[in-house]
Amino acid sequence: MRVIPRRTGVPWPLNAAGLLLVGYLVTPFLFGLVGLDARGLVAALREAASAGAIMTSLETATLSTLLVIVLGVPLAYLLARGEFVGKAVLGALVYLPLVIPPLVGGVLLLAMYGPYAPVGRWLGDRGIQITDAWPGIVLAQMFVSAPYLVVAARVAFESVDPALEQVSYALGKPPLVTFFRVSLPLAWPGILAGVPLAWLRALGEFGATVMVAYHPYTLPVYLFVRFGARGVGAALPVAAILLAAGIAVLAVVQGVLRRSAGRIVP
Amino acid sequence: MRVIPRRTGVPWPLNAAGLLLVGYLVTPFLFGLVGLDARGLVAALREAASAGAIMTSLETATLSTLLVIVLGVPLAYLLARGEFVGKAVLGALVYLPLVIPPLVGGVLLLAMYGPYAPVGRWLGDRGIQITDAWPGIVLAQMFVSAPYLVVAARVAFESVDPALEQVSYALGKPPLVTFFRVSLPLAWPGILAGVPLAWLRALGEFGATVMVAYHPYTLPVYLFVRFGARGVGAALPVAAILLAAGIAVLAVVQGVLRRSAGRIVP
Amino acid sequence: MLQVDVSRRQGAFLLDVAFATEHQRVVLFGPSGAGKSLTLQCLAGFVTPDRGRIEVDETVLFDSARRIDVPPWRRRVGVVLQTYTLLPHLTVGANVAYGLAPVWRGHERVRVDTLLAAVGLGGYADRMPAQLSGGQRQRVALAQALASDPRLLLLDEPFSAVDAPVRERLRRDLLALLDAFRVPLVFVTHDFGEAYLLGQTIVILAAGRVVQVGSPADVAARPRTATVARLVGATNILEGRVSDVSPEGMTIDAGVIVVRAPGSPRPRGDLVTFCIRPEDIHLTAPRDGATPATVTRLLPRNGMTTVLVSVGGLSLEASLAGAPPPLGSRVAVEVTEGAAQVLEGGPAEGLE
Amino acid sequence: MLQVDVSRRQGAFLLDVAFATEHQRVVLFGPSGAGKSLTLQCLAGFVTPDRGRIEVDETVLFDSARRIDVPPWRRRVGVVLQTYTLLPHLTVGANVAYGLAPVWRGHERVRVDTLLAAVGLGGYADRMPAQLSGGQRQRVALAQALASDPRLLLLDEPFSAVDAPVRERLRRDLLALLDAFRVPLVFVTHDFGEAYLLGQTIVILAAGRVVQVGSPADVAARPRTATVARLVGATNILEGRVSDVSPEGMTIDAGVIVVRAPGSPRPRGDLVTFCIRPEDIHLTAPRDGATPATVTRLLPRNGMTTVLVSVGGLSLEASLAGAPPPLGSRVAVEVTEGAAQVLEGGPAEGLE
Repeated sequence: MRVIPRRTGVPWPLNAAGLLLVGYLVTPFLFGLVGLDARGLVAALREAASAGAIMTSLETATLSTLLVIVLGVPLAYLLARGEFVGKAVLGALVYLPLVIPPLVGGVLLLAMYGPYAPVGRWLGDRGIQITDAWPGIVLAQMFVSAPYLVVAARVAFESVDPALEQVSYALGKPPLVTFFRVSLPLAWPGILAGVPLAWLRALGEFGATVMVAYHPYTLPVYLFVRFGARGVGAALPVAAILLAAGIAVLAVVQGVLRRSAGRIVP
Repeated sequence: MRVIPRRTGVPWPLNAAGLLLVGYLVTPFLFGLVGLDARGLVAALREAASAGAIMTSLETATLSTLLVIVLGVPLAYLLARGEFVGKAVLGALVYLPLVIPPLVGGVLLLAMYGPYAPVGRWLGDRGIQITDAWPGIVLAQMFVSAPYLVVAARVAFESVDPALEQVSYALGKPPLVTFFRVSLPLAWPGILAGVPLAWLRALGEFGATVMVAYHPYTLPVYLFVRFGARGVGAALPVAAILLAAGIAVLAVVQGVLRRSAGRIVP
Repeated sequence: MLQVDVSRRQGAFLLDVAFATEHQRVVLFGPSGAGKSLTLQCLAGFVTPDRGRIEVDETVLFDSARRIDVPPWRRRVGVVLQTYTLLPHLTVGANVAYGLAPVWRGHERVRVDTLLAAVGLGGYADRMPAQLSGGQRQRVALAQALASDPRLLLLDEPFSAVDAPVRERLRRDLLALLDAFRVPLVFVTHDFGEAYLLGQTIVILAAGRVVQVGSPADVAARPRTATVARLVGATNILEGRVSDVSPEGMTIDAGVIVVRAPGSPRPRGDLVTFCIRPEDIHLTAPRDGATPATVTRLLPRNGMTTVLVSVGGLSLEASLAGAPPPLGSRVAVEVTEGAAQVLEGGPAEGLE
Repeated sequence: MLQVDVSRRQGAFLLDVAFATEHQRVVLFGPSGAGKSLTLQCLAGFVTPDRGRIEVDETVLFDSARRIDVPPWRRRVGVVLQTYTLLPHLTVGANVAYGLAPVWRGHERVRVDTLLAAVGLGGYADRMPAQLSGGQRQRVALAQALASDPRLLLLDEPFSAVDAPVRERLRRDLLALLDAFRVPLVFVTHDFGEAYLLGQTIVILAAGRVVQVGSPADVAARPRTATVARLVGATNILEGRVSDVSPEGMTIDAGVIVVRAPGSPRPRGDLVTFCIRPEDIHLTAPRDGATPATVTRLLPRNGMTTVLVSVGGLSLEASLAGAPPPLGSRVAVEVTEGAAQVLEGGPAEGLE
């Protein structure tokens, strides 16, 4: 990494402080890599419990992401283009799940959907179990991951030049047609960049899930259980799966962002 | 909330889908509010363990935020203005802690700083305890909160017109002077908006902390312990504290952003 | 036929614009911040006026009294803006086809080709907008706007991001296009040369209001206020007292210089503001009886020279076609008979 | 004295610019994308050329061969850009004081007041930049640039975001300021009127290269290529064959029209491209022996009319001061003796 100091105008004391922080953030990954042994990883993945947790996590994270896309993209468009009283409040409400710890989210979901809570009891009377079942996992995952998709999609819609939508109106296309033929296609790359982030957040969700649905194990809960029972060494292989998913998503997102940037810049 | 459909160009099917998601995200808060009773809240706060957890959380979150500012602002400037080989990789590395579940972060920190891990043992031999002590809490909090500050500060620096820095150079001010007299003052409102977010993330940190430092209790760990021992009712008051902190920070950040936007737009 | 009467408060800015014209080509002209674009947005329906009425050829598009507000997608107006607004994810051909009026169903391909040929881009249907130059993009945008068979074409500084030689050609081609498609035009510009060339009626806006309406030649020769005088290039703006009034006009004494102005007489002794175009100030060899002046600065232009002269304490600007007198030389100033134009308001109006 | 020779590859764009001049006011002129701003950035040191040499008054600022690259903060150049670049968190006075050269230590207040007075903003020291109009901001930016006692002033389209009447005044005040502070200027513009007014030397750039260097009058009268001819307003660009060569010049036969061009003779029978300014095309009553033409379009300007005529299949552009002939009428075309200017390259060069 060759830092060219003068042209960049970044003086060396700032470089030094910045690289110190990067070092702090990156070294744990190196130590984790060193601590991992390949045979242990394969053996851990072969266990039935691991395979079950992987499947549960993949299924629920994908389902909750799909639900979040279907509802979150329209919400993002409303926040990007709507003009109405209380828009700032609505925008802030969407951020709420981002600013509370997932544990608190779990408590709130339990206060609503728990077996002794109003909605949970009503649904339970009708044979629908939320807690300790996959609906609870999906609800918890949607709660924490929806803001990621909405924020990404809102930024994507806001970066579409409103003049393009106006010209489309002038050409006789009403709002719904304009949305599907102009706004959505142009915002799509940015929305796509938000999808893996929301999926990843759902996949890694622990604090709310551990409260709402301890069972069936998702990967993070399973990781916690293994760590509690068998220590760091046993937790590392499961951590490696989640880490690999994270790195893959990061690579995809950066790639998508770069490609879409290339498409927008003429 | 009066939605003016035509002028906004947001057709009603989109509005309906969006408001459905907002409803899902907001109703748990209402049920949590209903479930909370005032006397229980006061009683819970009076307990010595609660007061201890609150103090531990405030102290460690503030310390880790200060460390993150001192190191993160220079890193953000480097990412915003630096031109060097590997800049994209460096930028992605900073995002890494964001894309892995905090639990995985905890495992990685233990693999490095744990009592039987290389760095942890070396430090332990010299009498410095990391795990189950406040250094471990601060390390875990910095690991998860640093990216928030760095991303906010990077955006803030990137939104400073580079021409202003160039004109400052032309007026005979070298990079370090230009940084402190032009770049930093102009980016400051945006950095300030990132500070409470990083602090809040540190305050709410659970997944990594519960692994690295179960003791002394921080608020989220204490919340988890209370929930495990005494159920949702006992967890709600502690959740209310964290929720209040979240809402306060959200209000502050939205206010800062609006004020700074007002300052930047002439 | 275009009738506009709209007002709208936008933050601290108040738009209150009314005009009517029978002409086919209307230019909204004025400095930036005058409200030209906002007026155009009201016409297109992108912005709803607080109050007012908009009528195009017997069709009411907006009438606050009768609660009529035709939405933009039913107004049948073609819009071309300064920023390039082609849909970046569609080819040139698909962009033009996107706006095609329903009557062309089944003949899309032919119509698109006709329109692209009309704007001089016959073989470009398969290109992407990003592959075109700025001028070419605006040509496609014109074809796209015409595709919807608009009752009115609204152009907001469409050529100002384009280089000068290309811009000149685009303006001429626009005139030909309007003749061919017989569509009325409302054109926004801050460039008086462009307004003069394209407008049959020029509506001059300043600070949200109409300050003058007239033909290009009329507003150039008879600006009503100092603001307009500066905008149309009548840059000598002076004050003087009416010293004589006759049926043909009046004589104004500006101290160092005495001029004659036609029309709208003011009473003798009145302090008036007036303007003189630089072309109407002539510099001759100094002689008795003529107003003496000193050449203070020569500002060359392509084929012309603007000469600044000092007359007493006053600075005047003359525009000369031939060789200018040398810097610092003494000259005599003469003003074309009747070239002074009396203005409403004071001389400082519109100065920043 | 300014010597520039820089080249730099920037993505697909190649800049390769070299010129030298003894003049105090140099204008870099050309269409957008020509490399004007990039050249200026090289002069300021914001961009490092791949190769080359920059020398100002005996001081070498950059020399790739000798590995000299003075950093921007030691070049002592004043920079004013098109975008408003005053520091928004400082008052006007603090903005000017920010750039003050060390020699003024202890006299900051006096010097700032002097500089603000020089740009006509005496009492504005305590305002914030956001409270100023665009023109006022650029005046303060000029005062700020002058505060550092620069050895060279680099201005990149500083007035193009400002309204026309204000822009005209800013240009004139800039000339006075340069006289008062005796500082050399490099000015970037895409407006030939501005280049003509401000430049002693005009360096014309196109596609990253210098296509012509000369005085304003020289480049206007003798463009070297079709690109330059279009930029300087010599809009009639034709092709013809050399039919006769004599010591005074040559005769060119363009089919429907025969013209005479001075200088640089080409052999008889050569196909050449040449240009004629619209002012050099005269329209008279049709008569025997003169070239007959038809008036196809009248383009009015303020005080002038551009008349397009068709001669055979050819379209010519004439600029007339008086009343133009009616549309569709038959006229005769005459060209001022020796007004044709032979160009290098073909007639389509520089067309998009």
